Amino acid sequence: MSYRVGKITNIRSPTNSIKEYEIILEDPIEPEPGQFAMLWIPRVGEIPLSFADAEGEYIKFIVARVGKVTSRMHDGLAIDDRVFIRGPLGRGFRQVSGGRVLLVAGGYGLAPLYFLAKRLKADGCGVKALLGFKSDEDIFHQEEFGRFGEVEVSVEHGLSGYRGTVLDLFRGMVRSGSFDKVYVCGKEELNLAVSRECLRVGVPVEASFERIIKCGAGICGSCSIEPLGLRVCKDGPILGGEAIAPILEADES
Amino acid sequence: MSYRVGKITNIRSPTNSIKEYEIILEDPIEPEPGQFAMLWIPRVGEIPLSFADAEGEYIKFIVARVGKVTSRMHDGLAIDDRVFIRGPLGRGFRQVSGGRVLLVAGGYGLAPLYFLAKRLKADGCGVKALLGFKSDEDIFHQEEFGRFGEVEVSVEHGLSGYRGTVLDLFRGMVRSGSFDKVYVCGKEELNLAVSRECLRVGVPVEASFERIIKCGAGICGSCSIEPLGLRVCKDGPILGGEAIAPILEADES
Amino acid sequence: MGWELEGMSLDLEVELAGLRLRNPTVLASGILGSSYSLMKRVEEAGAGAITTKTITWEPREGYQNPVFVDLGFGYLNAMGLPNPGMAAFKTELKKAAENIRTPMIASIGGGDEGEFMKVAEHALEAGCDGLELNLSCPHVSGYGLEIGSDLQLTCRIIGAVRSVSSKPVFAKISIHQARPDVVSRYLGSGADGITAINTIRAAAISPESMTPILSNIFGGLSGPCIRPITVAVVYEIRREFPDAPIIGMGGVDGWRAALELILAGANAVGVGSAIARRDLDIFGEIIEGLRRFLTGKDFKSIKELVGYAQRL
Amino acid sequence: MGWELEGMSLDLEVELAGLRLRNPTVLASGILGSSYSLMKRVEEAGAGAITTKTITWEPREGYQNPVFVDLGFGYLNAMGLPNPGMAAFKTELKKAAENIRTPMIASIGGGDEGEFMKVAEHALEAGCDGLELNLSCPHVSGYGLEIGSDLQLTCRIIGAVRSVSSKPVFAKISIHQARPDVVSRYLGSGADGITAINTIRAAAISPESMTPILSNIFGGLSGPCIRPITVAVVYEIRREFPDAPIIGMGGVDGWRAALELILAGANAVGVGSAIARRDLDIFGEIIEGLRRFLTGKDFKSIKELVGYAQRL
Ligand SMILES: Cc1cc2nc3c(=O)[nH]c(=O)nc-3n(C[C@H](O)[C@H](O)[C@H](O)COP(=O)(O)OP(=O)(O)OC[C@H]3O[C@@H](n4cnc5c(N)ncnc54)[C@H](O)[C@@H]3O)c2cc1C
Ligand SMILES: Cc1cc2nc3c(=O)[nH]c(=O)nc-3n(C[C@H](O)[C@H](O)[C@H](O)COP(=O)(O)OP(=O)(O)OC[C@H]3O[C@@H](n4cnc5c(N)ncnc54)[C@H](O)[C@@H]3O)c2cc1C
Ligand SMILES: Cc1cc2nc3c(=O)[nH]c(=O)nc-3n(C[C@H](O)[C@H](O)[C@H](O)COP(=O)(O)O)c2cc1C
Ligand SMILES: Cc1cc2nc3c(=O)[nH]c(=O)nc-3n(C[C@H](O)[C@H](O)[C@H](O)COP(=O)(O)O)c2cc1C
Ligand code: FES
Ligand code: FES
Repeated sequence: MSYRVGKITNIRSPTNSIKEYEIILEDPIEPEPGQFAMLWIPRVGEIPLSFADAEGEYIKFIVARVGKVTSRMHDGLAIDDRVFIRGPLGRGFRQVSGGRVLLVAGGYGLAPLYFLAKRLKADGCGVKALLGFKSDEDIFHQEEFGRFGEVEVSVEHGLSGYRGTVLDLFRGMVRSGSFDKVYVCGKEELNLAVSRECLRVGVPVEASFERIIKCGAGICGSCSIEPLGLRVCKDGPILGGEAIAPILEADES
Repeated sequence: MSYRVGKITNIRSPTNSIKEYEIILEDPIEPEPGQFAMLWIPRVGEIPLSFADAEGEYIKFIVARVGKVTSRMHDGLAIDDRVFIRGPLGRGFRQVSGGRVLLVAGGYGLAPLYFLAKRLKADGCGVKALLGFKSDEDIFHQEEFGRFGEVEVSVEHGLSGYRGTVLDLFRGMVRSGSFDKVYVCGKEELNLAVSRECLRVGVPVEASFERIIKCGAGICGSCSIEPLGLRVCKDGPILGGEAIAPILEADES
Repeated sequence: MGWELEGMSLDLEVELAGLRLRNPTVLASGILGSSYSLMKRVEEAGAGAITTKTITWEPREGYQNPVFVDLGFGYLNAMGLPNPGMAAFKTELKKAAENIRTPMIASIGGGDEGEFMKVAEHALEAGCDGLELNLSCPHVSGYGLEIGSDLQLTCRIIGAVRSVSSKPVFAKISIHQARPDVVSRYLGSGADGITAINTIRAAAISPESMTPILSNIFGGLSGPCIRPITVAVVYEIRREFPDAPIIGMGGVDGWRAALELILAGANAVGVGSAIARRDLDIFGEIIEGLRRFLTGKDFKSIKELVGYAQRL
Repeated sequence: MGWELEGMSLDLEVELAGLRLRNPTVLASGILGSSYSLMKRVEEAGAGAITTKTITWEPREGYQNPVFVDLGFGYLNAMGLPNPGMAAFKTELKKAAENIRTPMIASIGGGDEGEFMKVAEHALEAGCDGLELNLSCPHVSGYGLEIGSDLQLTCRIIGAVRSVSSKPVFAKISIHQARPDVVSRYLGSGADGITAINTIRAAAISPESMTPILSNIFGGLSGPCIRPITVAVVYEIRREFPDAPIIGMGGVDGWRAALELILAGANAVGVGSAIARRDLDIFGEIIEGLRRFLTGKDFKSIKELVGYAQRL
């Protein structure tokens, strides 16, 4: 069948605008960090969500309240409710094994990076995560990342951690030259800025991109990123430096 | 795909009206003795044929010249020609292991029994085969059966072997009581007469039936045997004593 | 009838244009419905109703082999409406009417109004419980869809058969007749219910032989691959005609597929070519599956599910 | 044009209503044909021609998700003809016309004759090499098949577009228009060729949610499961119209499927939803497979195979 049925086993609300959903599927799946699923809520809609964790039948999503479907999820979903997913879709992060790795997350962009951190740690990497939030109340998942390595938090308005954007925090850090790879997931500006910096200093980088996902199968063209026509749902959502460079060029021109 | 493609590797003409085709398929199949295939000759037609042998990609058919398709096969097919088959179809013989077994063949009915004899011998049965033919020139496969056990041949008009029908030959033999199972394949009258005898003396029996095969999938109803609506292509072609008894009853009434 | 059929239980029972079915499964026309003995086996397998092979007035040989192709996702067939003709078929119908308690629907074929009428009258005489007019077989010249493509002729035929029939009359349609305006005319002309859909005109060519596979070249596509089409057709007819009795068929290969058609709006579901893979056990599997579903969801009767997917 | 496209070789080259294709593969409308960059990738993957997403005059949002269901044997979609409208699309068309050497066919959508005309004129201005009139999309109200169901209107539209077009005009039909009488009228009205077929109206209901899956309820069925239907349609059009340029599409998922449509009578074959499973590599696979087949069978040109299965 087209959708797998999952049952919600746990819901947490770490902040006002974020909910975490733990789900048990009927069959195990094997997503890679960076891959995503289309989550269908019958009579409501279907949206793309990155796997924030996965192990056998168990999967986790971290969902920010943004608009119609995410609000209905936040307000309406309860434990034992069923959800429908298709996936895993897209190409995940290409993982390094060993070495020092820097993760840069903007807001709910930490979702795929959490899953990635877990895997990287298991593969023997030294993980450092930079989590950027707007303000103190938005901070979440700091301790969870702590299990896999170092964590630093930035807030734009507030008292916790670094005061400023995660981009500023990152800039100070990457020049140290001690990272073998950088992974970033956040707003497009963050992805591009971090990638530009990495390309400049010569550190391999991968970023997770977003576009409107419709078919999720690489055929409708909805999720294309200019100028090369890379499809977020098939060629992405994770793109590496070589694929990002032309986007940066187009961005600058 | 619907058909497997096979290539004819050898053709023999043991008699004027019989040809044997050795065929190599692209992939191995695992028919049981008694099962059949639908053989399609493009632009000519499609007919049911019992597997006369099978081993991996190799299969053999023994084909009597009867009408349109079989004549076109006899006259037109050559080595290296391609044929198309679907199958194995139907239910094969339920094999006994060990014990003494009697095979009764009428004409080309020996095809599935040859394949069966080979298997029975491998399973440690003592095999005796009765092969019935019209006349001396029709005799074939006598030596081949000899490899798997005893063989006796009957001809209605001629000098070789037993003089009479294979049914008469069989009648004399089954009363000896020394067979644990009887398998028969020939014209319907032979099948029924042999089965009737076996049911009377209490020897388990199986017979191979023929009807017009169209779909070969058990849905069109073309191959139904009265009175129970048993489909040759799905419930048969091999039927056992319990299934044959009602046919005998209907036959008598 | 004073007795109960085995397997009759209130939860799965459905009513279909006056026929009472012990469960919503119906043997599709052309599948094993060509003799009393086969129909009896289908009843024993659990079917809620049985449709005969399409019967014509004269005997028909049907086409030469190959007549059937298993495509994996579905089936292609061009049998050519083989049947022994009404005179010979009548014997089978009579035996069936006497010995089979499951409602028996006779499928009527005809090349003109007169043939439809004659065959229908004899089928009724033989004791069938309903009639289905084959207006949709896509690969027999002069029959089926060739009749069904002429709206006026079709409506005349429906009206004429309706006027002589004491039993419900179903119009069996193809994808091409599955339009509200056409269905409305059929119902208006006297059809008591709609059977949807027949196979879809199709063909297969073997790249190896570079020839068509079916001797008739054109056949009808059935099986799982046409189910999404059936679902749309049934959904739309149910939406436009809330009370029309509908036998949905096309692609039912188990209880989930049967349920899909019921949720779309079918009162009963036909089971056809899936028997090639599942054999007669499929009836039991559908019945058990539907019953489990009802129980699990706390529905009292399968009737509550008819068209359920249309609720908003 | 004085240069040769890469991959141009005589064996696979086909001519299609005056267009010269390096091979018979054509990107189907609605698949990745919505921007210059995507079309460029398709050219690089080897396509012999590229059809754009259907373009309407005004921008269209399309339907809400879910819009796509993978059924295993095929796909269901109800995108709702999303496109940025002619004004915005024109920029992409112009870039494509400048930088893409593979023939580009603009798919034209319209709710009336006027819209078809306007969009066609602008597409021609932008430099496309051919036009395809979408007369067959089965799930957008006021467009596609709703226009195509009105034979007179459709013929008027074909005639009008023909009269302003210096480039070949293809009429894209559904299963419902795949009748000799209708096709004959289309060709008579000025269509230079036929694209067959569009998706077939269909729906899917989830037993678990007991709701339709697509937000629009109805969508179009594509993929391998409709191939036998496409084969029959193409075979019949080729038989009736020996010289009509035909782009066959529906269910092409590899070289064998492409060959099946060519043997049935297609001059070129569309590749659509199979890209979901095979991605753009499918073009190379088809091209390689056809070339191997030609060589193995000692044919000189793929043109010899067009309609080959009809020889008796
Ligand atoms: C590959 C991928 C992975 C994602 N992973 C996560 C995740 O793990 N957690 C999370 O909270 N969010 C994730 N998102 C974003 C999430 O899909 C959107 O927030 C969601 O679709 C918004 O739906 P809505 O109905 O609530 O908002 P809407 O009411 O539809 O719109 C609100 C805003 O969101 C934008 N938007 C709408 N649909 C999409 C879409 N399909 N893709 C991108 N942007 C959209 C709109 O342009 C609008 O500005 C991911 C997006 C992508 C493409
Ligand atoms: C399960 C099964 C296994 C068979 N195995 C063999 C075998 O191993 N070797 C062999 O030589 N023959 C076998 N046959 C019989 C063979 O299928 C027929 O001889 C063949 O179909 C005749 O085809 P034709 O076109 O040459 O004859 P036709 O011109 O079609 O007809 C000649 C005669 O054969 C009868 N006949 C036609 N088609 C069939 C059919 N499909 N089934 C039964 N009778 C038919 C006709 O009624 C007619 O009397 C088998 C039949 C069945 C049902
Ligand atoms: C072998 C075969 C024979 C058929 N014969 C008839 C027929 O005689 N009359 C008829 O109305 N439909 C006939 N049909 C169509 C079926 O009744 C049914 O409408 C169609 O197969 C779709 O259902 P399915 O997908 O469950 O098979 C036939 C179908 C098959 C596969
Ligand atoms: C996602 C999707 C979008 C489509 N959009 C269009 C369209 O805009 N215009 C059109 O004429 N056909 C459209 N089609 C139909 C295809 O062009 C093609 O006719 C159909 O999918 C059958 O081919 P296939 O089986 O190779 O996919 C679309 C099909 C799909 C799957
Ligand atoms: S969402 Fe359709 S191509 Fe990516
Ligand atoms: S040949 Fe069709 S049921 Fe046996």
